[in-house]
Amino acid sequence: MTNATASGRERVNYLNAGYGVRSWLLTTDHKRIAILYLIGVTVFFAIGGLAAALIRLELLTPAGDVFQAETYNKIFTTHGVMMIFFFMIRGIPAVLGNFLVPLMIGAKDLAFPRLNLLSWYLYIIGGLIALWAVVHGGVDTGWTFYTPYSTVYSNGWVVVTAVGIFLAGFSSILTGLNFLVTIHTMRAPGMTWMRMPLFCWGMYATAIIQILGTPVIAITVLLVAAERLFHLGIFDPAQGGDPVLFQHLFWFYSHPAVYIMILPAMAVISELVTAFARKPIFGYKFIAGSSVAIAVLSFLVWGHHMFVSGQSVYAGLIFSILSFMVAIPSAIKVFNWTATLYKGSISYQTPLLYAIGFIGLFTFGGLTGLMLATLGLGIHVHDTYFIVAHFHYIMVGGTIMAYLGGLHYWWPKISGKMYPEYWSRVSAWVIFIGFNLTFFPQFIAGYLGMPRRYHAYPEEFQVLNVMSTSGASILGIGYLIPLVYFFWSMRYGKDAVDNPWGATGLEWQTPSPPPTENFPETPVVTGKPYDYVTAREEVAVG
Amino acid sequence: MTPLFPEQASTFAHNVDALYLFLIAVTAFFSLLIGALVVVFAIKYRRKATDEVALEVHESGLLEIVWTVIPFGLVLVMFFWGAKVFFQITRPPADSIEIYVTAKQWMWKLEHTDGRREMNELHVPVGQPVRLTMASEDVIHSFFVPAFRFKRDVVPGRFSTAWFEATKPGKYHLFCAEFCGTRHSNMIGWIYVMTPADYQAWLSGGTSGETLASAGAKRFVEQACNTCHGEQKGSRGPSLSGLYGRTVRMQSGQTLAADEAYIRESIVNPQAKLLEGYPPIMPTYQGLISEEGLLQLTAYIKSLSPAPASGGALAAPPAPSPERKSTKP
Amino acid sequence: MAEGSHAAAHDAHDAPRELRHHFVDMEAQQEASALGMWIFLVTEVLFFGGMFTAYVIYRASYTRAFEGASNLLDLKLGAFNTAVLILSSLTMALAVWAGQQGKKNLIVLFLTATILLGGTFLGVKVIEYKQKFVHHEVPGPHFVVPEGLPRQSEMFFSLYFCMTGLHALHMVIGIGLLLWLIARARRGDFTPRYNTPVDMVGLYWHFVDIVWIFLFPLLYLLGRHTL
Amino acid sequence: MRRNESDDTHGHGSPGAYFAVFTALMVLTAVTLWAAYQHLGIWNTPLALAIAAAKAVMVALIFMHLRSSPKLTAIVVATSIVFLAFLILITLSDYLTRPWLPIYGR
Repeated sequence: MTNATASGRERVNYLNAGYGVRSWLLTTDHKRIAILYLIGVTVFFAIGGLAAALIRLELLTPAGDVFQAETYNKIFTTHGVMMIFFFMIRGIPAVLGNFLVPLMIGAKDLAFPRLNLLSWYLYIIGGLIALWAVVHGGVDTGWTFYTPYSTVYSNGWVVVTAVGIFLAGFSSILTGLNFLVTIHTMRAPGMTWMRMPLFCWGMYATAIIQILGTPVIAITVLLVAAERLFHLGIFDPAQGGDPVLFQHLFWFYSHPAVYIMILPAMAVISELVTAFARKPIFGYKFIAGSSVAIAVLSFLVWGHHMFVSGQSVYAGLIFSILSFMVAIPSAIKVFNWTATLYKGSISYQTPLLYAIGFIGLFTFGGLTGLMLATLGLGIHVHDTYFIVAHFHYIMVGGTIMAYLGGLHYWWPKISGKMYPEYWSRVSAWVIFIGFNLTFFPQFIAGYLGMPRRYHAYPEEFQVLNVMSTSGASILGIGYLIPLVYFFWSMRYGKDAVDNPWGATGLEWQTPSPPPTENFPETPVVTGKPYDYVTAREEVAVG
Repeated sequence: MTPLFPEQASTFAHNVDALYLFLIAVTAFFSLLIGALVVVFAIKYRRKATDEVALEVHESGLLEIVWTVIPFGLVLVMFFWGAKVFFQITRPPADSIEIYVTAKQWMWKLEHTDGRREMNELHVPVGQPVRLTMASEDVIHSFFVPAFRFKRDVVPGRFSTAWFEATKPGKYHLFCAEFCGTRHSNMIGWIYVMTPADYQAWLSGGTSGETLASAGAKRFVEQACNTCHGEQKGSRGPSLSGLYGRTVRMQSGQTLAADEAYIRESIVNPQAKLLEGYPPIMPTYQGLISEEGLLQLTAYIKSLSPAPASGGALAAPPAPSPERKSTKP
Repeated sequence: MAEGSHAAAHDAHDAPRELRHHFVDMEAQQEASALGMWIFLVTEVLFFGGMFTAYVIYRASYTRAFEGASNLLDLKLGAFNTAVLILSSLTMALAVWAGQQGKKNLIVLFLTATILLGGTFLGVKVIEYKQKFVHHEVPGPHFVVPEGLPRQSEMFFSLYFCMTGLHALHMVIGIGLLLWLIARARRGDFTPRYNTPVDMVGLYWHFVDIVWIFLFPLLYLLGRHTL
Repeated sequence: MRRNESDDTHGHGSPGAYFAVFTALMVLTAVTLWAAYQHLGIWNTPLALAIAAAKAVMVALIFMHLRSSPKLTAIVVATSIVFLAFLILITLSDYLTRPWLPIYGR
């Protein structure tokens, strides 16, 4: 075993263990794969973000005067496909999860390191194929691929996109499988289930959804592709197929997929709140249990996407009540985070700003979700900008805030450098303000009746759209700032100490950045997590 | 400044808006509560010394129960209230004006029973329920009138039904809400809600063509439906007069309400639900009759049933052990 | 489940060469592999599950079309294939057993038998598919609605081809894995101590068998008694 | 939860058991073929599925060694079945309840 305790900068860590391209592209180190994912995820986010900018540009004026209608449709499809399948679903699990799960449970790596690398390649290849399809060929179906438009009427490269999504789905399955097996079999001595950090619980719950849901979208997109290629009729009403069946199969995955996006975010927030309040998390068991409850319940609510689709009204009733039920574990989490802050020792560093932003935006976004689950109201706001606003509050206000918060929090561990505190606070505020200015007006536009996926819209919605577009410009700048200073800090940032926040957790007990083997010696866990009182002496040293 | 609500122009609008306001109140209350607590805690308990550690606050099972039960109670209220409004929107009254809608990329065709056709425009009287029977010729569309607070997907391969009762004369947007292809955002139109007097004037102006039912009757003969579904005894198929609105009994022992969905299914997939006492000999007409033709045939078959008394007998769903009506002619 | 892993690090003495660095011992590694494989099979269940759902829905709507179309499948070939696949599961189980004994020649023998049986299955499948092509029973532009059947019989054949096609694809992948195993077995990789790959491929092969066990009655045996 | 190491059969099945299962599977295949030609009313398909399920259980328990696997494996298998049931049954519930609310009008 390498001697990783040699002091100073010359210490061998996972970053300087090898420099060649091969040492990165053929690595099986979960930390390096996390970096590979970070690069991939950032690129796809940038592409999706560019598409978002073009959408907002077009919607600045009511007339569809910037792009052709068809081009606009291709742009919003690009935005959806890139953001959902290649950024949101992968973002936190693939980057932070990959980096942290073994560290947090005291393992040397994930259970299947080569599979982990394979899943990155599948992700990148799938992403490039999908990118090629949406940019070169153009796909105009929206990310939802509703039949029979996608199977019979669209002229876009649906089949190629389907292949890309299938590969990304396979990659997502392999990541989830790896996490499940790792968490089950590779915990360090003494790391019992109830001593596991909440981040790992969140990843565990996420992995369950990835395993159980993703195969269904995989077969669904395959059927869509087969239908286009061979003129099968499984979803084609002309041959007796039912388009609503496609929606069932699609949402059986795609609703839980929303939780693939938000559960990891909640997992990050649980870590941030307790670290910056220096206080054990309030209601550990309830937060952990609610993650698993959400994972299971999320599979029972998909039909709330279909209230106006012509599904049976009784099915609508069942899906509505179950959708409300899934709100409860989410509420439990929010209350517990808030209670954790009570009598804490709260430090306003950037990660906490993001966490607080998350709690606020997620609470608001989640509550607006109740409006969508409410049958009588959901009918009116379905497929309007109200929906768009709601899920952006959850996805952007929730997941991206948490992702950035987590990235700031663990950046010292990942890179061994500190990010600039001043600029990071500025960016947190810019993002928060820009975000609200972008998406809050969309709630109003939606209730007023502006349908989504409109290339041109009636003039009465213009004021709200101008607000939204101006907010989006601010938001865009907000996202560029961290991109710049993270790069900057890799070269010029201050060296990070092992535990810059005085946080508990095994990942902070190993050097920053960690050695390839993660821990000089296999750690032994003796107590419950987030035990700041016991850890006080170490904090004083740190 | 833009308004915050669309106009309230249907009988649903007040109910939906009241529900919305209740949910806004809940949303605002909890958002502000959480927001205020977070801010207050963040200020009050800010870290004073770098090595400071919080004193442990013990977990409280009682608190966990409280904040599980309160949201649970609240969502139950939302559910039942929402379901009530939902049923108002999904169950049309029996005595409505009938409008037949055909959606196609990228236009709405709206037909009145007297054969009057409109394109992307619909004239209806105020204060009278209007029922839409909708079919799509290609992809999924969605009939959405914000001022009326309802929408309904128009799914190809079946009839979709919706209804509304306008309460205020005026001109309101009709949108397609489900993405339907390149010119999705051009698939918009207007609903003209008119006073009864204006509506009568509009009705009397212009010529109305052939009524839907008589167009359907022609198709009935064209497709030779009448050779089997005749009135005379010993026809190979059941007589269709008085079928619509009746509860019919299937070979499987099931009973069904003969509504538009049933009539349509019996044309395109006749083997799916076989009427008791008739062999499965009818061929499928799937792909052989256009959507418009199906609407006309349905209108014709409906016209063979006596008009119900308003709010009448038709609204009752099939009871578990229904009154046996003979399904034979 | 195991309470974490045992504390003892494996760096001490004779770490087996098959042991990957991040596992404590061979057992932990074997356990992780088995769990991983089972979880993978879960995803396979739901993968096929999407098509089973479509099957259930359409069969309920188009019962007569499905029964009529099912009777156009060649029951003899289907039953023969079922027997072949069950037999291949037996040889696969025996291969796994031989692997546990570390009996190199037996492993190769049983794996070869499994491949031959799998190949037989696929060969018969090709014959069946070819018949469908000849009779214009392949859904798509060249489909001709079989005489006396409702038009929706095309839906049955759509599902038939999707389901059996994906099943056959799994068989092809399985045969590829078996060839890889044979190469490794001949190299003498498998010992009583390390035979995880044989075990894992065995699980996969049996799973594919189980899928067919359900496909057979659902596709071939509908409404046979009504003839 | 680990298997006992020095078990004679490594905690797995033995060829004898495999042959027994194989025989049972072939017999059940014959039974299901026979049953398909009987007039059982609505019970033809349920019976065929029950036989298939029995065969699948045997393959899983003996060929796939589920019987001697850790309890976690059984939980994993059960989870897949439960969620498959969610997918099929909830979707089916939509289709089965669609005719419940007749939509009339005039």
